[in-house]
Amino acid sequence: MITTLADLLPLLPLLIATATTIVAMTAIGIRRNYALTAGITIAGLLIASLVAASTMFTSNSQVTPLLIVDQYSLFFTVLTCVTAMLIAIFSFPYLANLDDSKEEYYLLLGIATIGAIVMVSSNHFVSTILGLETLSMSLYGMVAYPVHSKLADKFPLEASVKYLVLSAVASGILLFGMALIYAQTGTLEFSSIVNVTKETPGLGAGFSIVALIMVFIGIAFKLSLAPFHMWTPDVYEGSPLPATIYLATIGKSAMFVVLLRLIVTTEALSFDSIILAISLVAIVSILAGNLLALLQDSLKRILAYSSIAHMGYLLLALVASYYVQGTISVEAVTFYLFAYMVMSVGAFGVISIVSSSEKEFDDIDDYQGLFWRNPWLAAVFTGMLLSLAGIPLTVGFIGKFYLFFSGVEAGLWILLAVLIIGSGVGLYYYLRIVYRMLLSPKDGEGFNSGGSQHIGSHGVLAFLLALLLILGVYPTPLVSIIETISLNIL
Amino acid sequence: MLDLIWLLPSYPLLGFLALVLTGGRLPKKIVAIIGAGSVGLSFLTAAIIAAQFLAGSEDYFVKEVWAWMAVGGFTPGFSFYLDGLSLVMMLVITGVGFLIHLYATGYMADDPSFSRFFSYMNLFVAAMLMLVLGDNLVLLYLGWEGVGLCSYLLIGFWYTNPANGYAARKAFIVTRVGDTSMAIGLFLLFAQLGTLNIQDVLYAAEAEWEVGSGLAIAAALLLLGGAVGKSAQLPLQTWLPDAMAGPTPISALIHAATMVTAGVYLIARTHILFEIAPSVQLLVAWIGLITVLMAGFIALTQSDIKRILAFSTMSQIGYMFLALGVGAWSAAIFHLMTHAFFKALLFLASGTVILSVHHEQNIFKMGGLRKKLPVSFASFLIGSLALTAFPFTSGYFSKDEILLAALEMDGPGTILWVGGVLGAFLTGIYTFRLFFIVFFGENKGHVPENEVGGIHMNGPLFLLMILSLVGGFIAIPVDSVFSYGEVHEEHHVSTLIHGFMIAVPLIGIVISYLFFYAKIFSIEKLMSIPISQILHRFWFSGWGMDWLYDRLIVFPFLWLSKINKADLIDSFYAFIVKFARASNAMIVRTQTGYIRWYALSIAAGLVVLISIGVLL
Amino acid sequence: MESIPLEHGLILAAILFSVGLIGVLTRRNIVFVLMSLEIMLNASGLAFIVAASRWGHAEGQIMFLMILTLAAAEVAVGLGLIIQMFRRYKTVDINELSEMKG
Amino acid sequence: MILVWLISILFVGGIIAWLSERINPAYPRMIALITVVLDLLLMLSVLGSEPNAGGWIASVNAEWVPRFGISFYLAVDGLSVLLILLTGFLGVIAIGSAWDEIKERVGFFYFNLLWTLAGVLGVFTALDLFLFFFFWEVMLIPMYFIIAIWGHENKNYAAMKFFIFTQVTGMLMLVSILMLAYFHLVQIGNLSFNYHDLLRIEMGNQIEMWVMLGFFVAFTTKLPSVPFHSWLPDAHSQAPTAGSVILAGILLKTGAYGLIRFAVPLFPEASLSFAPIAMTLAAISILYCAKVAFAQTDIKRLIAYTSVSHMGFVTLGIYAWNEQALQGAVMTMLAHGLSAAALFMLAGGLQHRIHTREMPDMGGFWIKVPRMAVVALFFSVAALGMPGLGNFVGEFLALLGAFQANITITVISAFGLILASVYSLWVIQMIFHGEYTGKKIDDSHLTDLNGREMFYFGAMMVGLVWMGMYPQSFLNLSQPVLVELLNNTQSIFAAVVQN
Repeated sequence: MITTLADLLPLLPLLIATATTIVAMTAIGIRRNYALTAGITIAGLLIASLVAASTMFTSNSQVTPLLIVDQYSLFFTVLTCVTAMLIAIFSFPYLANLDDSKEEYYLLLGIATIGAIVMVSSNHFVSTILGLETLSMSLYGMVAYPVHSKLADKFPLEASVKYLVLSAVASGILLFGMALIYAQTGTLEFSSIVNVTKETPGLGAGFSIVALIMVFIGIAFKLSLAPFHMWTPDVYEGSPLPATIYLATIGKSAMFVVLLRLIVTTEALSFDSIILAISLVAIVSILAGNLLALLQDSLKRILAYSSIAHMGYLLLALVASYYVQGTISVEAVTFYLFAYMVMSVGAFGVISIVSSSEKEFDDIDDYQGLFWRNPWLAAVFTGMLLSLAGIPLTVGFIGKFYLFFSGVEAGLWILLAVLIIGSGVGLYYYLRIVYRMLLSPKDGEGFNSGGSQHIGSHGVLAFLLALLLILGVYPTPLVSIIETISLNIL
Repeated sequence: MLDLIWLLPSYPLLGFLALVLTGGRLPKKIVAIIGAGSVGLSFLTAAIIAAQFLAGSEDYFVKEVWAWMAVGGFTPGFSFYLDGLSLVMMLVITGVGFLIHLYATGYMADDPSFSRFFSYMNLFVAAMLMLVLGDNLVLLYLGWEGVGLCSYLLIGFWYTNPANGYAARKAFIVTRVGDTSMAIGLFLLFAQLGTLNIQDVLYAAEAEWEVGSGLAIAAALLLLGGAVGKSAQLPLQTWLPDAMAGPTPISALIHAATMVTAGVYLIARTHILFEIAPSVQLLVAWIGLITVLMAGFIALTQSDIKRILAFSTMSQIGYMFLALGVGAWSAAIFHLMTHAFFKALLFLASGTVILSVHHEQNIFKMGGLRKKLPVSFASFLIGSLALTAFPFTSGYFSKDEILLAALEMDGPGTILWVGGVLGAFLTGIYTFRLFFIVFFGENKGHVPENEVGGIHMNGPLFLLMILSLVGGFIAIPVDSVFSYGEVHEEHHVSTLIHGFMIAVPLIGIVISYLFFYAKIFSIEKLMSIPISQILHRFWFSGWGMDWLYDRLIVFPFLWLSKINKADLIDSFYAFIVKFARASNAMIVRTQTGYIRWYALSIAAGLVVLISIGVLL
Repeated sequence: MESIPLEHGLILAAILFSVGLIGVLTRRNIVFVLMSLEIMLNASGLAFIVAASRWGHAEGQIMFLMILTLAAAEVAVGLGLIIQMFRRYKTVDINELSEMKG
Repeated sequence: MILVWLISILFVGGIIAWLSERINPAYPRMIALITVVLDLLLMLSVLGSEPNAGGWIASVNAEWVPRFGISFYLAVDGLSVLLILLTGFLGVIAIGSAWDEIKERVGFFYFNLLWTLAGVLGVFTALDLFLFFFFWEVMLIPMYFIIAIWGHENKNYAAMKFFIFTQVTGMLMLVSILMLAYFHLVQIGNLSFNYHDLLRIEMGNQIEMWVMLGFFVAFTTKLPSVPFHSWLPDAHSQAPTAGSVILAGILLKTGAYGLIRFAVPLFPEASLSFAPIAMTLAAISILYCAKVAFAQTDIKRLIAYTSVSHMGFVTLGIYAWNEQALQGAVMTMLAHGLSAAALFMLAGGLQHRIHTREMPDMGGFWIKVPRMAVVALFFSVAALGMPGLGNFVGEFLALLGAFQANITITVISAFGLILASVYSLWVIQMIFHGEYTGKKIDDSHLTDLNGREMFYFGAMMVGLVWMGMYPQSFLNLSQPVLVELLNNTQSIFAAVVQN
């Protein structure tokens, strides 16, 4: 198979992202300039996302056996690039005062984004691993980035080691699972696996199941699904905030897209035991995530635990996809991922705005009275938290609505019940933060001003809040886009 | 003119509104004019209407003022129904009511809440008129609850004393028990008969229900429940004596002349229901009789002047119930009217006494007041005579009718008669016990300087004295109301029995005379016998009914409330919260921070999931 | 040619994998932990090789090469972190890294 | 279109009120008042329109999320209009009660107040079930803020409890709504959340019961009814006065409205077989909460429990499902809206003056604040069901109707009338009667009601007397709606009874 230049055209976003990184690297090599590096990265990601968006409805092609560039992958390419860009904007003021060379951070960010784009376009185990490891490697670096800083706490190191070791274990399991699948089917393409899982020759159905479960576990680790979730709070807490945001958003969405494609194309759910295993993981994740967050005082940990629960919610739609006619479950996953990205970036973004690499304001006490000290940030944060809780007027509600809908259509009553219980528990800790912000400010505690005055970061928050509210009230545009692109998955 | 019947309750209602809205800022004189004047106007209107009605040939007259509500066949209106029965009631209420209002302008003259007092009084009269004039049971119920409310407000009029508040609440709540029963009765009647218009209900009930049918019995019983509550009959009688905490004119108006007889009115009004439920009707008689006797015995032992009168009221209403029970409808209403006269007289006179001796109510701290308080003395004399049915006083005629009707009844009639006569005997004793102790002998407490009076206090007393004396000669126009079913023949009773009936109360008076005036019998000696001590204590406490109800109902309720103040159901949710917190505490401990432990959990998850995959 | 049965190869890989996993679980020295990770990853690589031999494809071997690279990168980053750790903690005991918890 | 205006005026007014605080802290309340009065006038203008064939006075319908067949469908009939008017009226009253009480963060307060009202209006007018749910949840958030920011000592707990109770049960309702939509998809072939479409759905008995329960639990939590009532006493005792007014006066009514509009008509068969249980719960609510109310010493808690007790009559009436009972339920909703709101305002007024809600610390206030005493007496008497006032009409009709449906439960419930008098009079005794000592309180601010307060209370009194003496003006509005609902379910009931 000969790859022509025309074939590469659909890969343009990926290529632009790569080029961006290379340009940035070269720029650093010529002369260190923090603002320039950041600017190049942001601009490059913007261009990548614009290109991806403009080609979104026109291209649908398999580029090499490894990558598929269809509407769905392009949608997530856009989402990834935009999110990465927003994170880069947040990173700028955050790292501005780091007492170490800080330009390379943007290289890591760019490379991680490349990995994520590969992942969302992957329908082959090789590209999955390739993307995943590119992403992870960069993330190790991002997590540990301020490790040399004298001012920063020692947590980045601990976080990075934890993430690295455990992630390697998970990668091992994932790879082993892939090897087993390969042994069973002789192929690494998602779409070719389907015939074999159906007919279960050779080594027997049990073998396939074990293989699929191992793959699932490898992915579940990255998605921080219980009981593979334990690294999440520690790594989130220890990482510098922009890295946390990256981990929590792009790290999750890219992985979930892979999981979705894998599960849907291989029809792995036709095995009862796989459904059972995934359902169990979903239930445990929802309950454990919410319960763990219940009395937390560290906002980063709260959001970490809540992300465990949210990934559990998403599994519900994933399971539903097996039972439901049509694309509704895929749409549910897609929409919820989108909503989750918006609200996670927003929520972490607020924390990141008031923090910097020297001092992170992570404790719930720091936010007491924020409503009166800085109404703008408090309003954004409240919006994001309420959205995470699934309250109307926010995009999170529409996401929840999707989940409920696919759950109802699939008749997953137990999972729905757990979802309701989990959401109920979840309300408590989200509202707890909101309430603290509503209280009268304590003197001499927390950050004084509104944190960074960097216009870009506030602009990002405004953008996210607008997105949150507009799509919460009138989701139709996004709904129809997602309806269209979800056809690609099936 | 008959069309203007709606003016009757309107005057006092307007008076009420005027007094409430001005909020006590009016001078007392104007308050008095509004307060008493509005009822006076009502009385005038009532008199004119009555004259016109009696002159006409119609048996009844209906006037709908406006349709209250119309909900799927349930169409009570604000409509007034006038016939002989409501005519008598309306005249008694406005007439006696006016006199008492007049009296009260003097009695309450020094009270700082003069205006509040009259506003309540006016509201009461308005409600009472609604009660007797309403042509449907819902409007009647409106009046019924309205008078209950006013009774509550007026008993607790002097609110600074918690005891008064207690008495007021007790009165309201105990009667409300009855009211609820009545309300259920209304639901039943509507469910079965499809209307609550009184005449339609009676007509339909008679047409649809057989005599003695279960529904008729249930309906009659439920209405009876309301009646015993309002009229302080067994078993809901306990509130009345405590109700004496209110100002004395209240006791005269509400707790003697009008409101407490509402139960009698209700039963008389719906007498056809009771006729098709003979067992319930008989129950009415028995309740009446037992109340007569119980209250009589209690009255023997009381020392508070108003409580004695209260128990006598209870007892006299018992007679009315007895009359209703034996089917002597008009006799019951007749007694209701005469009782209104003489009991109002007695209460008002006792008011003068109490005021004159500076709010002393214990009769044993009075004595020898004959000379100092001549008007009261005269009033008490006449009132007591009428109460004991002394021949040719008003009470004589009405009570006589009742006892004769009981005697002529088949079956248990004789027993009822004997009981009634025994009651009359007790009446003689306790009435004159009070009379002799208060007005004769020597004074043991305050010596009054002079009798409180004045024309607006004494005037009503004189008028009521006259009415108590000659009221028995008034012929009440209720024949057309009770034309159905009442025994209307001359009484065939031998002179001997009749004489016996007249004599018995007189014997009572004589015994009282011997004990308390002549002191030939010694009360101390009687009280030294253990059995009479026990009886005394027992009767003094009202047969221990309060004690019993406290233990059966009040205390358990209070106890239940107290232990469940925090709401048991809430603790279920509190448990959920606790459970969640405990789970959190437990599960948080898994987040140890050790990488090896985390890896272990991954490995464990791997093993578990693979086992699930392989085993299933 | 008598080939080694697929099952045998896979079982060997599984055993190696378990050895690696157990190593991760039991070793406190972070260097040994990294080594155990290597064993796990290489066990997966072995499984790929075995599977590839069943199908006669090159894909499995390509995967193995990728895994090698991956493991090398991972170790590189890991060792970097270990150096940092040793500077700060003066120890390579992995249990020291447990400040964040709860 | 007028309906959209009704709601959006409040949304916009809220934002303006919030922003205006920067100019002058006195502006927000004025803007809020003007907004709500304007809204009230608009509502009154709705009354003038003639209903169309289906009984709908005004409606607006636009596509919203076509993917799910969701439309922006608002419509009002007589029943909605009654409740909308109540909302507007109590909205004005609530602003009045907050006028002097709220001194901090005024702009945000009125923002929340107006947004709550907007949410409630949405609930009363939405005929698309998704939209209904949307508004159902929307009204929670500002209410949460009102309690959590301007509440009293234990506001966090109360606000949280309020929110979680309503949210969790709301999710159950969401599941039920989705079930309905799904059934529509299966049976008719497309997704729809339109009320009229969903009325046509047929479900199996078993499923219908479960789906109905989702609605029932959500509505009876809001209503509230035993055993989902325990958020209410906390929310009420902690909320600022205006919050309590809105909560008791309007928010609780959304639950009742939901039962009448959705729970029964959508699931007639399940409701019929469930009615005995619902009525039993109602009876338990009436008696149990009356008893618990009596035991309270915190006046607001007490009133809150009495609200639960009174709402029991509403449930009772609704599940008796005949004209008298339904009209009774509607009248109880309206009358309780006024009487409970007034009682909470009194309690709030007292707390504002003497900084305590503990009744044992009070007593003998009549002498100090006679006007307040009279007003309190009036509303207590109204609450205990005095004929001539609105509450009586409601409760009497509800019981009258319920008696035809279930004698035993009605008779038991009727005892609530007795208990109502027990606690009502106890309140009067504890606060206003007795000797005034003033020892346990700081009575320096214990002043009688001022003119503005008297105006509000007077308006509510007039309302209650109107409802009590000539309820027909209200009954006429709801009558055609209720008769229509009854007719629609009649045939189904008949079929069930035959089987």
